[in-house]
Amino acid sequence: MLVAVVTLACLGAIFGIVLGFAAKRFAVEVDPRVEELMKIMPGANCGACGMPGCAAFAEAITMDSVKPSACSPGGASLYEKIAAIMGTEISAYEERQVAQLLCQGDNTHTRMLYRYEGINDCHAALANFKGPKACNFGCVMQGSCSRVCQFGAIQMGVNGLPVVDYYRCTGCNKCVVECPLQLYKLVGVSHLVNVRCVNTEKGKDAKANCATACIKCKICEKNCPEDAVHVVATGDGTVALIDYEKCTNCGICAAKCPTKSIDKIMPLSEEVVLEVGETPAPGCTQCGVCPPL
Amino acid sequence: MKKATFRGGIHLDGHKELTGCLETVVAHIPDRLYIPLSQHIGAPCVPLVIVGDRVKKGQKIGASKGFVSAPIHASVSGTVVAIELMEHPGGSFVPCIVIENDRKEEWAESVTPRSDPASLTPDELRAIILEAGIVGKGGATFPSHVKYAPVEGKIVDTVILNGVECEPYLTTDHRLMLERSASIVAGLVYIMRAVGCDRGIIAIEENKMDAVEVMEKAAAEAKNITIVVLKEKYPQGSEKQLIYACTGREVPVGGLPLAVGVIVNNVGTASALARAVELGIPFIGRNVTVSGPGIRNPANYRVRIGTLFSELIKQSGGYVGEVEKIIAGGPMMGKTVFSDNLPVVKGTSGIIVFTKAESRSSKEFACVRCAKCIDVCPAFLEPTSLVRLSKRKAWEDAEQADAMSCIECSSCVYVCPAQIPLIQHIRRAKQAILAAKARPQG
Amino acid sequence: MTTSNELLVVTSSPHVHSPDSVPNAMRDVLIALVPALIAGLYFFRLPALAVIVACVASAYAAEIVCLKVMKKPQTGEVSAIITGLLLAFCIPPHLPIWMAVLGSVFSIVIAKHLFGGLGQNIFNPALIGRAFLLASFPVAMTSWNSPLDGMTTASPLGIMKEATGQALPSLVELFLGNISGSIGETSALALLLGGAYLLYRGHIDWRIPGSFLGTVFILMSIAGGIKGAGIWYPFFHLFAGGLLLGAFFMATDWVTTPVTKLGRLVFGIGCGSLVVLIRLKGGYPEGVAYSILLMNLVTPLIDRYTRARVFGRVKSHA
Amino acid sequence: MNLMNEFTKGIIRENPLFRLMLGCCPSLAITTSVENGLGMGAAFTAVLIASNVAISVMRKIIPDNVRIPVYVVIIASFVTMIDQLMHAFTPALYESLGIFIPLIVVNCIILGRAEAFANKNPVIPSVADAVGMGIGFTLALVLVSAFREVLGAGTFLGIPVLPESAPAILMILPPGGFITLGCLLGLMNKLQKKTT
Amino acid sequence: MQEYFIIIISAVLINNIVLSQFLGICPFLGVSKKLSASLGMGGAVSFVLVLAGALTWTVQTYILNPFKIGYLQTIAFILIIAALVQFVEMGMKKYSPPLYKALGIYLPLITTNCAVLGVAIINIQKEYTFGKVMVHSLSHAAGFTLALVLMSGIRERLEDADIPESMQGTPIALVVAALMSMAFLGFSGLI
Repeated sequence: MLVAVVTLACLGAIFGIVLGFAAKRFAVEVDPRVEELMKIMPGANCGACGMPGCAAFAEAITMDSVKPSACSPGGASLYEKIAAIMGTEISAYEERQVAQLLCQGDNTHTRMLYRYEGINDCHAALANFKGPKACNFGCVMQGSCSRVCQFGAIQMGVNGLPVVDYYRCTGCNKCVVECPLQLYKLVGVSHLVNVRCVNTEKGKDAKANCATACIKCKICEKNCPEDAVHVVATGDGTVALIDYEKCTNCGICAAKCPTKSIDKIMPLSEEVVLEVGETPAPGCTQCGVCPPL
Repeated sequence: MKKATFRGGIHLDGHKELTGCLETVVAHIPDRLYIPLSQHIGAPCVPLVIVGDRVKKGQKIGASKGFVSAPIHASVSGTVVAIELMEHPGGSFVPCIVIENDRKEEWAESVTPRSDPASLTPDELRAIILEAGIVGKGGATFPSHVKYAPVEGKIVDTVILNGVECEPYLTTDHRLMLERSASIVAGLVYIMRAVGCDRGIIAIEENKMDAVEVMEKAAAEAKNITIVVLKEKYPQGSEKQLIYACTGREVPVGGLPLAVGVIVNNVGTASALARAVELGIPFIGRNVTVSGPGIRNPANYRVRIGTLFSELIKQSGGYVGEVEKIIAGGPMMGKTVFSDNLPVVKGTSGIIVFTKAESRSSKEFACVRCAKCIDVCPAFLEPTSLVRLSKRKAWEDAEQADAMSCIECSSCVYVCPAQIPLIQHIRRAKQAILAAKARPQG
Repeated sequence: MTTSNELLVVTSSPHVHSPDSVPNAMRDVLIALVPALIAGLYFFRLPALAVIVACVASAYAAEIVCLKVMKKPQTGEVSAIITGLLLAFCIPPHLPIWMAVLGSVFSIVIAKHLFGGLGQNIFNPALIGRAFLLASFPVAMTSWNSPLDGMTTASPLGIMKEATGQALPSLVELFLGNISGSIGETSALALLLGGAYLLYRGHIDWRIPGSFLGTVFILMSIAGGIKGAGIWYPFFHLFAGGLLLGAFFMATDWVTTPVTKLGRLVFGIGCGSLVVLIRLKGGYPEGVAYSILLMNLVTPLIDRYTRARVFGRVKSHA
Repeated sequence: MNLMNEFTKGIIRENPLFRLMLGCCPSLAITTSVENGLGMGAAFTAVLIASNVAISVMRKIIPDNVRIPVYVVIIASFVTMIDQLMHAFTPALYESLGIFIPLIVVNCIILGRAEAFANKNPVIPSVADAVGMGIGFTLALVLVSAFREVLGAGTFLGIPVLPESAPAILMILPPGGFITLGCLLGLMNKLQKKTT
Repeated sequence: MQEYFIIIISAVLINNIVLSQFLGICPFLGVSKKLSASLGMGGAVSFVLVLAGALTWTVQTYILNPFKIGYLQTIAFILIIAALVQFVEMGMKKYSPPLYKALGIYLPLITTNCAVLGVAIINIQKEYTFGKVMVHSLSHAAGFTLALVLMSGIRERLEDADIPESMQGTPIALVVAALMSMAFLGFSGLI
């Protein structure tokens, strides 16, 4: 009995000493806050924050090299937790943003130049005459955005255009980066009225190619009670643009727009019923951001 | 005799009999010509004329901007009626100068024959080549004067004229060698002088033995020029593969032929260059093969730059069958266009029309790892691995796997039994790698 | 503009394609298997026919069901039939039908479709089927009947391994196929014909069968020399025990073998060495199936380390 | 209510084998017969309960930085006891489980529960947790071994259920273990997707 | 000599520690996604395995056996291994952070890696001499690394495969392991 106790005690002591020594020799500094932060990360490793993963994001926060609000999947609740761990007061949380496609020219609206055969990749399709559409500004409809969306928020619709499910969208910015024509814009969820065309050609040319293009008629400009929408110069031409500082979501411009290139989207609650079925979204990481259905 | 060649590559059905034995026809000059401001690799031209200006044949109407660029010239005399955006065989939309032909064929004053072309210095030769807007006629349309410009520390010891024409259907170079052999040899001599080397090679594939004979006769007088007969294999005409076949040298990854002391030019370029040096005529015309199963009477034409495809097709008796594809260039590397309402440019070597019957079935299977793409790749790449990386958007890994070394010869797609458009995936990867490089660091 | 009203097609080059296609290649493999099929049916008659039909039918049915369950489009190619046929070729002609069906389904479901179907499997499905049957039903899988008369007997390699005292068949009998053994592996002549056809059609690379058979021949010559057995010994090993079937039809399977040329040589040499090792030192008399499976296992690594030098990646002059 | 929750979670929702992928080694090695599965499950559950109780009791006095070695020693002690007990009372089972009894020490589940649960909770919930996890693991073992025994040996708990020529011996060989567990896991994934 | 050879062949090929003994499954499944990581893991396990083999044998032979306290085997061995692993972990963290990152949570898991303890116990059970213990441990380590490397090669290829969704990850890895172990059956009877 005694032997057993002594043996084990000796073994324990020897290893204890060796390890204690080794711990000193091999010590590596780790910020304890990183571990704390890691525990509250959504863990989707989606890269929405611009970092290669949640661990990198946590590290970046402690080094102050990234905004804590950059994690869209985490949303406001994560933001508060981060603030608690970091022990700092961080400025008010920004509004949730969703991606919106700035083109409505599906294959019923827009004239086609040719039939494209090849890989489903917007960049590849663009290499031939800027895509199969006669309009050189619009979506090329090969679905690159839908494939980069980790949250299954972008599906290709029946008429060729991708459809954003605003409920699943976390505003992670992936589609914005992916789209070769920069047709995605992150829009605050309170901004319900949007110009969904970026064609800067002259009205006549734009209309010849697409039935739902901005034709620079300025009817929106004339009818806006708040002076919030203007046809402004961008690129080589002009296009209508809304000043969200002034816009009150009245939707008059959308109603008056002859080509319906200004769109008033439905309130989000209705959208859910329409778009989200029973099954969870493909790619759902169950990060808990989605509001309960 | 064992013919020189490269490793990899494929054997293609040439379909050259359609036009190979037909004398080149001078095409009817249309009433309107559309001359794109960008017909070469590099910076587009700035127009020197405005709507309403009268221009003469051979007059410079677009000035080159930047070092890698070449001027453009009016190919007929007439009036500028518009400058408008047009479909371009390169797969984009390019502003074109539209000239209403007055049918007077009045030459510009600058076009004068030179009395003593043999006494020109290399610098003078290069200046003439630049002014004449000479670019590579093989399809890549690289401005020739840039190619000949001396580079510090590099010595050119060989000039290779590319008369391989390995693309199916195309026979313009073949016909040119038969019909204009003297001017090709003269052009080669000027190029050799411009770059200061004394070894010239004219490379011809074994399926054009008549051209070999003619060229041998033409080159008999000239010193240091040899005719090399190469095996019939695609892509024998690709620059790097051609250099390897002729000299046994491998152009290093990411390097130019200059790195191994070689300059490669198309035979057509040499011929155009000779005309420019001797007669002062700039690059305003070229030979074009109009062929393919969708064309009633295939033929080779001598065409003015700016002639619409539709004009040439009309002269060939129009379409037969249900037309599905119009290809500018050869069927292996050429680009499809969406209409025939676009002009012939300096790089247009052929117009090939395919009907529904020739369109390959697009039923794609999963890759079965047959490795045929790897066996035929003349750059010794693994196309199938690159495709996997490209699909996964692993651009950095793709770069590591030498995606940039792909010469886009499309041999891999040709042999792929699963009908995977490998080359498009690889091109996508190359595009993304270049984009990543162009982005500022940090 | 053009004669039809439809829009033109714009695609990426090339615009011509070789007549090669996956279904065509599969069809050629089937054609190449016909001589061995005829030989097998001639020597083993009705039982062989039953096993073959069972394997092929169940493999194809399993394929269709798998595609349906996984909601993938039916490809319409016949790779499953080839798998079924190859499996039938390497099992004894008198195997109970239900075992054959089980092996066949196992091949298709576990070895092929769990991995994503055509082109994505790691192991040769037919060989997995055989290994499964051999490990599961060792008695049934190793009881052989001699051809034509159907008497129970040992396979030529079994006779050699166990030294049962039975007379070894002559080389000529081996070559023509009048021996006991699996359905498809008896006739060396038929297999050589099929292999030659595949080589002629360019569907297989000579490197794998060449290096595989070469390695076995050389090593067995040495082993025979040590035993003092004479020149018939390596030939005996070449013609017996499904080596030719494996070398021409299974080791050359596109999907599960290396894609590089050098890799294929390595693969063949590896297979050959393993066959010799297993036959001379191991527990099984024939060993072809296991050697190929083991090399399938190494294939990703072979591919990785035998990549060709890219054109222009010359040894730097500096 | 809460206690019930701690108890049931280990059986299905957080089943150690199928959901948490812990304890793979024994579940592959000893599942050649249902009897082995049951025996292993019982031994395992016993150790788990004992160690959870011990650790939960001592959780306040164990210094944080050496807690893992301490847990290991505690677990190892209980394993040694079980080992001796089984050697004495169930020699046949002891023989067939062999090396995998001492290897309970390194079963990730036990250490995992100690770390994740017992050192944060009082004794009673810890017991509930241990019993739940133990039953969950035992059920999983029995499920795997039932498949293997029936298909591979044609018996269930030693009673023949299949004709003599039918069983595929492969299933009780090592590959059979991998394949059963792999397919069961796939099946569980599929079921889980359907239910949520 | 012959004996050593048999030990090697048996440990690496026939009774491969992962594929037929089912020891070390967790790291085998967890760290076999990338070739580089699996090499690192193989290296780390080999190192621990061999050292642990030597230490445990020494402790058993010179402490436990003379004092007749063989029943403390499990406790003593696990202590030795735990200390060793911690030591290796700290060393790796210091000198090769990328490797440390890649192996992540699996390093501490070597402690609870049954391969290490299992081999140590087998060493004693078979009553090997010290030389044989070393060869045996080393061969098992080699077998483990071999299985891991083969697996990672395959898994890198499977990354692009169109595997049914519910089979992705561990389930398909287990199926691969099954087929691997089936192929390894070919080695049975080699000695």
